Amino acid sequence: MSLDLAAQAERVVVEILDDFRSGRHRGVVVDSPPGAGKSTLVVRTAVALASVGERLMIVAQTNEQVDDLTTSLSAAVPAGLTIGRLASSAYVRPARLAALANVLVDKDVGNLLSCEIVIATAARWAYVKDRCWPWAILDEAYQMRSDSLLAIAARFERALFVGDPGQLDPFSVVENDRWRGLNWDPMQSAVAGLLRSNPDLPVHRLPVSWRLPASAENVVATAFYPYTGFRTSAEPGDRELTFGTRAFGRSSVDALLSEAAATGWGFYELPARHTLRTDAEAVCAVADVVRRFLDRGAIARSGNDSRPITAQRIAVGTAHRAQAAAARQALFDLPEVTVDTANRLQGREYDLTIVLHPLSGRRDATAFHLEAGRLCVLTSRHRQACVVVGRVGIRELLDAHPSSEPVHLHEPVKFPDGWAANQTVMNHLYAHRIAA
Amino acid sequence: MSAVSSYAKALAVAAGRAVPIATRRHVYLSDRPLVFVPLALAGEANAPLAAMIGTSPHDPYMLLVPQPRNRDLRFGFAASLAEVVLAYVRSCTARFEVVGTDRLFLDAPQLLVPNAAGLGFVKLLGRSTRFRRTNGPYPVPAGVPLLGRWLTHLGERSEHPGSSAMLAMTQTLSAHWASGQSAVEDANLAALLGWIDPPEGVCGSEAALAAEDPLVWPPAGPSTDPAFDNEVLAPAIRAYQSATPDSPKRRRAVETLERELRGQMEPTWRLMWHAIKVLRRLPAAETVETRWTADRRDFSRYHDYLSTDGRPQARRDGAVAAARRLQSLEREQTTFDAARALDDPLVMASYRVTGEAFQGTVVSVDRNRRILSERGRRVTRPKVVVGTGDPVHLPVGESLRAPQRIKQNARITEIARSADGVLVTLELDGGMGRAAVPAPGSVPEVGDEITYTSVYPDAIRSPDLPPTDQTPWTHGGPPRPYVPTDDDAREAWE
Amino acid sequence: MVFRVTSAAEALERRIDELRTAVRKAVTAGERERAMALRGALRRAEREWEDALDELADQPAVLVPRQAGPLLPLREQVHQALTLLGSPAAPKLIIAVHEAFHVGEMVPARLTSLRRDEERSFRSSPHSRPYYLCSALTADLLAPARGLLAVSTWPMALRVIGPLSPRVDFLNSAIRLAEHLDRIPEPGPTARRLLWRFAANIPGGAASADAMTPTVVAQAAEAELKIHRDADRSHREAAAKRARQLPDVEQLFGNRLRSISATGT
Amino acid sequence: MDNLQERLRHIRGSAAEKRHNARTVAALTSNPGCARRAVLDAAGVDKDRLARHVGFPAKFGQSQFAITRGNAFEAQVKANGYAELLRLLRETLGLEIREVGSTNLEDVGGNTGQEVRHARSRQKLTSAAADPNAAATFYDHPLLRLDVGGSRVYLEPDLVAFHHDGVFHVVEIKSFAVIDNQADARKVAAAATQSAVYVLALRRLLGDDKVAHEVVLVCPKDFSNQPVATKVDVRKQLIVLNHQLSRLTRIESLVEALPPTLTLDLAPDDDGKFSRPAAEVIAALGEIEARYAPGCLATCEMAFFCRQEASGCTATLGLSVREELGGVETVAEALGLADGILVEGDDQAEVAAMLRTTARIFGSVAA
Repeated sequence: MSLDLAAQAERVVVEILDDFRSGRHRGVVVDSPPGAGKSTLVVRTAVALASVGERLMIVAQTNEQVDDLTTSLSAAVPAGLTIGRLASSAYVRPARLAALANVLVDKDVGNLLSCEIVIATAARWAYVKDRCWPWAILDEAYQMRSDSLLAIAARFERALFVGDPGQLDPFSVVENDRWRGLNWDPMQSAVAGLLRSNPDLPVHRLPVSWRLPASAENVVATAFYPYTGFRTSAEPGDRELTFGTRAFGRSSVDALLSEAAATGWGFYELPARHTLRTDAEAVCAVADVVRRFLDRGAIARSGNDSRPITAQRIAVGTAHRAQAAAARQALFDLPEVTVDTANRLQGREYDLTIVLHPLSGRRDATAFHLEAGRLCVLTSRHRQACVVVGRVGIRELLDAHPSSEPVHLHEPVKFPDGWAANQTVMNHLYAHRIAA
Repeated sequence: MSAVSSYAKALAVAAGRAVPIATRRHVYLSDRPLVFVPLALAGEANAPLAAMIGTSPHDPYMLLVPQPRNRDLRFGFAASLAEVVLAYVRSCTARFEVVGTDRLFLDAPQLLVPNAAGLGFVKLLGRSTRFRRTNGPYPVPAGVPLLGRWLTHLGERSEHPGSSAMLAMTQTLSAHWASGQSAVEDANLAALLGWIDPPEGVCGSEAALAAEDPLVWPPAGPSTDPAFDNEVLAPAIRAYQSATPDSPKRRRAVETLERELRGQMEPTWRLMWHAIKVLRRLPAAETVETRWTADRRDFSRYHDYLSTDGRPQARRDGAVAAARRLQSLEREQTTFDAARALDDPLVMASYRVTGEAFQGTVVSVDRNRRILSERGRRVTRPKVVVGTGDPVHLPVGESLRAPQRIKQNARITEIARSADGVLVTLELDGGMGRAAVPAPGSVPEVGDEITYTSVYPDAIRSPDLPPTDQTPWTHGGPPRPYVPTDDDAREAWE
Repeated sequence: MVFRVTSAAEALERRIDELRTAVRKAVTAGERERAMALRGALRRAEREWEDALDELADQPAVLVPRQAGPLLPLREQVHQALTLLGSPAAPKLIIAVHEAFHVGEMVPARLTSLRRDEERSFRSSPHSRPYYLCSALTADLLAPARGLLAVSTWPMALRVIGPLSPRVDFLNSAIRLAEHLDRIPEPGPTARRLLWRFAANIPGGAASADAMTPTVVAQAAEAELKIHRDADRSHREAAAKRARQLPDVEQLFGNRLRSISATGT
Repeated sequence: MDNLQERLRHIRGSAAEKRHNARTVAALTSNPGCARRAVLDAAGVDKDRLARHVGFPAKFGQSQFAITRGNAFEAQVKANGYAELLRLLRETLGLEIREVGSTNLEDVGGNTGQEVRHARSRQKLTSAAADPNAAATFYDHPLLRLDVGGSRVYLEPDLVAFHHDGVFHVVEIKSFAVIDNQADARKVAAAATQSAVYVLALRRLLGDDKVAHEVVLVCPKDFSNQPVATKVDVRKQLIVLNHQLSRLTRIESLVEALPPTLTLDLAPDDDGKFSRPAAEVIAALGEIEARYAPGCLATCEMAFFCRQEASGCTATLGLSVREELGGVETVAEALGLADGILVEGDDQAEVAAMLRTTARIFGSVAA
């Protein structure tokens, strides 16, 4: 990768740290495109503060995120510092945490006050009372809903909000427009609300994605980060996908694999048909592709480091839970392969992702299926290649989609537009399509 | 739309009449609901034109505004509406019980409007009247500001899932019946009832089609039929306008308006009571009473508030108010969805179709099974195996409940699929009494028909939020407390 | 006798209802011609009905007693209002001014026909009246400016409307209204409300209706006026020069036929 | 292309062409998948009259109260030298005090011909863009032009405001109320799309950078007549419009697919009565495929006809219902598969299974 990119990224990180630590602003926002070193930034900031004796709290959204952060923090903090992992009573401490000497796990925040760093989920923090930390870091802040920020805002004096604006918005089981247009609309994301109430807060952007291959830079940036964009650290040729074995015969799946290997993208196009969400044929195709990658002994090279792609390094992404369940069934013999919905794949990274296109086999698109964040998550988890499986007719579906979205006054327009993003991605995939 | 209700719609098309999607009535129906059929003048911001209102099908009050653009006439309308509504509210406060320290009225107002637009009309009418003053500049008749507060209260209450304080008839009906037409057309009360209870010898689709003819079935409002506006209303209003006050001409103009507008509202009025009759045929669901108690509690609380503080509701929710409201709405939504399913096998059916619940027969029971708990104590954990033909899409480890034994937790320990169905093994916990052996009847028996669902009302607690005057900087800081101003009272309504 | 009239009235009433329904049927079915014919019948029936009932009515409808006071002919009233405003104005404003300072109502419909009557009278016998209520002219084409009335005796430059003129005239009128309110002893609420409508739209005009004082309104208007005045004047005078070359009738009522050197601004 | 125009003229028949306007152009985005609507609009067919002739008149007439109110409100905010608008735009756009110049483009010296008006509007607007200092600020009812699928469409925004920074803003005046800063989201959406059409036309005339993507929406405030101005970002609407306009080229292929003799001529006789038998017209319409959805009822004159035509199809029950029924085309088929009367094709196996399960479970509890 080019050094100036690294330097540029480093410069931004330093600016962020200065901006935050200067105490000039109560809040500093950091937008991070996929794999741009969000967690690294969180850990680095935490260590920087903790090692000069500052006390801070860290907020993440899911227990898994919290445990991930705890693990990497525990490895990063200088000796003598301890990390307090605040948990709910239902929480069972995973093995990987049990091993860590400098991590205290407790239900009661009172027992963790000796820790320089206390970390917990937003939900857990909401039940901490009458304590206040001088510093806070909120991770995955775009997945957090504005009202849950309201519940914990009194716990800190100033905070660093880190997150990926391109990912899925938080949602609610309630449909109600009464708060539309209010700066503090509780249904919006924490960051969106924060910035509407505090428009002068500095917003930084991590400029470089360390995860995505060069082949993903253009399409992902134009589709999902239209006004900001980003660069990939990997340059053409930095990443390479090869196979230990040669193709068996001349099957379309092998054609797909070589397209993916050559370009980093593949669109496996099944014949047109209107199907249920759990389109057995499509699910089958997804499973076949996964298997073939493994059978062919796919090897991922990144820079000078080459490793065979194991099942753990492969993810299957879907829109609906039912689809994930069906795919898991189809891959029952490969439990190491991650099979999940976009919501749960947020923030994860793999060598290969195989995606069941949210619009595959549908007769019409709903806001859910068009949501830009969903497609963004699905098409930006990979280091090497992303293969999308879908049926003929998605483009026609998009073209025929009636745009009947209501417009609410004083509500900032959210970009990218899901429909437009889908168009962009589809046009891109079309150049990589292999007919099943 | 669930798989079941969609399938029911298909059945309705074939059957030529609506198909029930509920075996119970999931809303409360007062013995004397206040039925309200409002009309508004096209093109204006919620300008009342006329209304029929009352608690008995036979003697509705009729209110009208001969010149809806005239501010005073509008407030005149609001004033007479206030008389009716406030009297009704008062009538609900006759009897009360005392729960703990506070007073709980045994009755509460229930306002029934034809459709969702009707709900909107009530909310806006509340908004346009609650800030008024009966003194100072631009005074309005007594009762108007109070009307505004109550209408706003009912409007806000109606947003709470499971509340029956104010219902839109079309929504209530389509929650219990699937018609053979789309949701768009279901918004037409006459058409929807045409499917649910068509006249003798007419099939639903015909009845619905007839219902779309504004001459036969005038729109249920608040907006009127444009042709009526242009051909009847406009000339009538002009006649009123041009006639000199108190002249016979003007009296006749008013008579004409009254006759014509009555003609526009009466059919809907009859439909509303027809719909009520149809709904009464359904037995109330188990938890309806509980939810209505919540409505009564809220009503009692607000009634007390008015007698103490009584300032009008704010224009918009502040940050804390909004978050708090969202919390309770979400809580109520999940509870309501679950409760409906537990109360009503036909509602439960849609969860069975999606595999979140299943119905089957108990094939084996290990009644007195005891195991060591994490704390090392021996505890009773019976195991039952249920065989079902339903699709089961539940993971092992999921906790389920059976409607009949809602206190008893049942955790899935094993799922065995075979050609002739699914065998689900469940470990029971709780609801079996103190003794070492489960109390009689507390564990299902072999051969029992039983339903288990992953969707059940659970104690959802939500965290405390800061007090309003401590709204944090992230949400714009503490708002300025609302102080009524002359401008609120002035706000030209013309 | 009376009985016969009532029954007649009732018969008519029934017929009216039928006709109404018929009209709406036709409209809904989109049968325009039919609807039109039926409407005619309906209006006739309604008229008959009114008459029938008038006979019934114990006494004829009494007219509301108007406050006494000399009722000037319409053109005089309009002239009054325009003179007060001192610049070309639209009928709506003229009526508002009239109602603010004079008794008796002005009928908008008659106002629209007024300009045509004036033009006819001028064409038949030019310059026979002391003044005519004429058009304001657009500066570029010297065509009649939409819906603006002016007075023939005003200087041409005042009667042509350049790009800035609508605002300038608005501010001028505001000043003159304010001064007038100061002059007259007891300005009524209508008069104050009229001035408020101006003040509300002038920077620094008045904080609220109650806080408004004519002097401040005038000053605020003057302050903004300073910024536009010169540019507007040069526009108008240039245009006026061109306008004076028009035949008399067109100088008053504008040219619709050809466009004189339309220099876009 | 000429050939295409010829075909379209033949489809329209003897009737005068019904030109596009801002509303119909906006409607291109409301059901872009409908070939029938695409062809009828391209051919300039009077859909309202057609629908009446075949016995399914459109049901969205407008109340004169709404119309009167609309006109009155626009007149009011523009009255007295744009007094109210000026105050609002000084606040929302930060106009300077000196920016008050106005040009009324409703007519050209009494001439209201479209060509003349458009020429004048174009000349005024372009010269303003070229020389901001000499420019006026308000351009009242300019007549713009947009190429829609090869035909010229005239568009007339309520007002275009020119800001000293050299950018034009479309100002849309609507009479629906903004109450406590909220308004009917559908009406706002419609206004936004309509304004986006104007923005598009202006941008094609003056260049993208010259026309703001934020339009100013002026509505009555709360329950009063006082106007309030709100900026509305129409970038999304612009994306969709651009896309759908670029897709209009497909009309050619749509028309080619139709029988060459196809016409919707209603054959008016000497005294204007339509002599063509409805049955014939219906048959002709049947040749052009429609894509009915309940949403059409609110937006398309032909909707009631298409609904009738589509009766028995799952689409008439709503798109979500159709999906829940496995995307099966007709109700009969769905039910047939559900109770196993119909033999399913391999491609229907899953749908059939799902429907059977639903039927069984429903049957097991429904009395």
